[in-house]
Amino acid sequence: MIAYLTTLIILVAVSALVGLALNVQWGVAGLVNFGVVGFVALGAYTTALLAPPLGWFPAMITAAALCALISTVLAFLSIRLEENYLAIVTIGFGEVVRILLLNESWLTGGAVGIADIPRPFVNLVPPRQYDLMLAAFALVLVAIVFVLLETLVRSPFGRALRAVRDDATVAAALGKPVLLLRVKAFATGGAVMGTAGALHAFYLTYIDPSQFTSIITAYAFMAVIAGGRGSNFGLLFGAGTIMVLLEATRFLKDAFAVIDGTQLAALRLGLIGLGIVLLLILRPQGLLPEPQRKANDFFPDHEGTS
Amino acid sequence: MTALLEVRDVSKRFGGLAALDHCSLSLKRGQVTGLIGPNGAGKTTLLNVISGLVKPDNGTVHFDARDVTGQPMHRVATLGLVRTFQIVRELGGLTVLENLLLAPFHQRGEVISGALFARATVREQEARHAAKARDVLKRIGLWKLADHSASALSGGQKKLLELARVLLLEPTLVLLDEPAAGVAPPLLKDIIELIRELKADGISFGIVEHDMHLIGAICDHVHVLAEGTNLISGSFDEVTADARVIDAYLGLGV
Amino acid sequence: MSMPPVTPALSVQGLRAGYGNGGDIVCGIDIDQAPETVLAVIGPNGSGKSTFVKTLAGLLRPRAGSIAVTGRDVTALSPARRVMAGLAYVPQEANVFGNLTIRENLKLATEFLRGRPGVGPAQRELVMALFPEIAARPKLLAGNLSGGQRQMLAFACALLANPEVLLLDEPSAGLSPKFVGETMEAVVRVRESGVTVLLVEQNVAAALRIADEVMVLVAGRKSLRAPAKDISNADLADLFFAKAG
Amino acid sequence: MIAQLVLNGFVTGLLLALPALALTLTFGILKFPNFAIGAMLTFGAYAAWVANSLLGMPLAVAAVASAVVMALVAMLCDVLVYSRLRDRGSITLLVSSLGISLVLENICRFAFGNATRNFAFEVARPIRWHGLRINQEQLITAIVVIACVILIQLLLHASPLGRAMRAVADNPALAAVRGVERQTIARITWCIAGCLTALSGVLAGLDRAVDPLLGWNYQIPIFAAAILGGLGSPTGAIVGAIVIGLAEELSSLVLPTNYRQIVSFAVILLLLLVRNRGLFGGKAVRK
Repeated sequence: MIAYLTTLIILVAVSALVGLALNVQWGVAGLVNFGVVGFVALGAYTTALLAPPLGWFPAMITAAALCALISTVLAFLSIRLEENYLAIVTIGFGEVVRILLLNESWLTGGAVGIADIPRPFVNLVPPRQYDLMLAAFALVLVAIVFVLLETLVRSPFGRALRAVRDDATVAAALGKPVLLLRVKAFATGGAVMGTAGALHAFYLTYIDPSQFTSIITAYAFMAVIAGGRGSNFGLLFGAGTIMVLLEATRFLKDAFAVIDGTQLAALRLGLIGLGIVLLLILRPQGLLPEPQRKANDFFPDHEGTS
Repeated sequence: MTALLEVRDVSKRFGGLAALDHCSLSLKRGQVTGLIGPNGAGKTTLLNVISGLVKPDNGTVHFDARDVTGQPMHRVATLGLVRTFQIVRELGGLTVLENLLLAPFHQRGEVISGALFARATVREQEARHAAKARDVLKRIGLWKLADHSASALSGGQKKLLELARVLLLEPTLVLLDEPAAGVAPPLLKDIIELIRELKADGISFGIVEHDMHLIGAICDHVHVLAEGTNLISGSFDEVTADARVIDAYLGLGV
Repeated sequence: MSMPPVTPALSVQGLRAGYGNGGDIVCGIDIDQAPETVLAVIGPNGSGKSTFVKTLAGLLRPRAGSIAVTGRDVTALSPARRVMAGLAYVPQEANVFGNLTIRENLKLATEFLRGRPGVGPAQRELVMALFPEIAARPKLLAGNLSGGQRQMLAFACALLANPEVLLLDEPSAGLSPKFVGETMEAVVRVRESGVTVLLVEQNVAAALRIADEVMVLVAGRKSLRAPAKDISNADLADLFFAKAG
Repeated sequence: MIAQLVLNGFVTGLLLALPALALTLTFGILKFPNFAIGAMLTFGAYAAWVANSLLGMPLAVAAVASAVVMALVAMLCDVLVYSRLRDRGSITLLVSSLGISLVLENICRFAFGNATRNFAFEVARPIRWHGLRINQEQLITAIVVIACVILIQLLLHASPLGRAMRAVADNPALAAVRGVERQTIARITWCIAGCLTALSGVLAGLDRAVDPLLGWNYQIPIFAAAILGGLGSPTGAIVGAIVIGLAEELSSLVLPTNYRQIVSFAVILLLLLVRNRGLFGGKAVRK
């Protein structure tokens, strides 16, 4: 049972990281990234390739940096024109990454992928308890990223992003460098997606293109919508509940012998799609509200009517 | 050259229509200057060109003796030349207080490194800005609604909030685009009062407006625009007595 | 002003209107307009002229009061149903379909307005005679027309529905002086073809030249109504520069 | 050799023209690029496959059946989702279309699994003509698409419905004054888009094979074609599609064939960099 629990923790941790990243990009800054899976895959493969020569930590950092760099380039290219184009460019990016992974076998190992990826602190603990340690590592990683992103969202930087999301012209009239702010937000999200890819690689120790399907993008959007756009706490709840719900469908497979693996995967993704649509219509504001600075943060005696 | 803002020979065409046609005028430091004229005279286009929202086809704009022609709006704003919008645009996702905290320039917390690693400075700056914001909100009677989302305010309150937000930028020159439009008389009195006080504090104003009562009440100097160019300038009384202005207004053409 | 013996083409009683939860912009207006006349509605900006004509056209639901065309109440009708009841409207901007040709704009003017008496080839001939320029080049895209021609096309489209009353919202807006003259002449031709015209106009002089009557709006109220010839520039200037009141 | 590539490219372009046209028509009404276009194509292909292989209908009849089904599905999406989210901004509509694409694609995967399926349709031998090899699918694609394009152009430019659709796309408020209800026109446009996507699903199924990722593989080229055409002009979409088809086919001189999608992506990036508007209008630059 423990093994199953650690797996669940790590899976939730990966999707939480991806969700936190998308929340910065879309929830706070209003930038639609339909190529989430491309950045996660890029993070995973960079880590897998660089971990042997450089060690797991420098590989993870480089993966995050590379994803941030590519996010900057893509964001700068399309945001100059109009938000809708970023969605189209990112969906293209996701697709191109998938094709390169499959066909550039000299680098990525093609369909076979890359195996025995070195794992963090591998000699710290006997192999039997390693998964438990990795689950702890995953939780610590999520905690660190959460604190960093929550600080950013609650800081003047987050406030400026929310202003740009609400009305970019007014933000510019108040002297805010709109394009620079958006590119920074998109790059921050990209870096966190790269880290999520790294964690994914450390957990599975072997990666191949089939692990990076559009379900990762769908999970992220569902988690952000369910959690409440702009709210990192809400996002954690969202990511957690979705993952638990979907893992529950695993037991569904045992209950209904008739459903095979493919159908189960289809059912999950279809339910996620339905969930995205229903949530957008019925509960657009999501679980938790966006964090806002209240008057009594500064003036405890403020008896304003909230 | 005491002129704070110098617009020389600015033209701007949208498709066939010449919104601005070799328009030249200047705004003096410490004065409230009115920009009036019939619909379609190019008033708002001129304001958009000066503030950097729109690039002129030709001509130059100098602010504080610096050439700002064609500079993007966010850079022009940080030089102290700020503007409001004809149709009020409040930032709905932010609270009333946050709308004001957003205003000040070069906040240490608005860059990632500052937000993460200079938390003390950021906290100190936020407290200072919050104190200033509270004073302004109390002055315009919105302090009680500080935690309300800006989208919940009434039309008039949103206009006051936009004015307050601009003041926290500590500007040198404020361009107001029809501040009186859709504002009830009692509120109009508050706006006039506020502008007078700020003028006393040394802030200069440029006001595009149709409400002659407001223009007559607070403008030291008035430029009359017609068909994209500066028809005549002078005090409100001189200008409104001039036959050409009445003709322009009544549409007899320049 | 003796009561017109014949039923008024347009009759407005106690009309009040405004946007969202804001205050009233149109604060109780009453007018009866005799058939086949041009009534110019003028006033300084922010006087509620545009809101008034949008409410008459049905784009804005009135808060109180009633609107009747040749005695028939249209207050609750949608813009399209009002056209069928004989009340046509030409908006200030975006009053033609730029991506359609002149011929297509004209066809679309009445294609979906079944049941309006008098619509048909005869009406088409009449309207085309009024605007020869438009009739000459049916294949031209409306988006490529000059300001003046665009107004002509917009007028023609409204007239094809054989209206009793035509509402015009600042047709001179954005036009160079030459086109303003042409547009006003077109309004005169429209009236001579038997249509009553309510003309909201910023360009007071141009409106006065062709109007039979004038109504001056200030802050949403009727502050003056008189035959056009009795209005002098002097008292108009006072109204405009808010010296009076 | 080049001539053969040009021919193949032209036919692939024609195949892209129908979904690109459907995307442009719905963009005209709701002002957002419908991301479910790929999944709708897949769904159409499966509907035709069911009618053809399971119910034994000849392919032509199955195609018509699929068109009807897809018209209903597209209209249903508008009634249940898009019209409710209409005034919530294009970003919410974008994300909702992502949701719909997941639902449609996975209904097919759930019902028929990942195996590839083929239509019960015996393909005649390719025709030789001046050294060019023209197989029957290409002929069918050319005929069907050209017929559809002519029909659509006639509808748009010579019928009251077409005028009404173009009027609503240009100025919904004025169209309402002319008695054209935006809601009904939107429904009809979605039906037409559904039919076009279903037919392109059948043609794609013939050209390649029917599997849950069929539409997804066309998604990027369809967007490239629509953007190249100016995302708003039907004629532009058709020309854009043919250009993309040719670019993909000719790229096989330089790139391995499974890199075709990268060509479309490169075209999109290049376009966004160089031209801020497509060939035929549809302003893309921020106002």
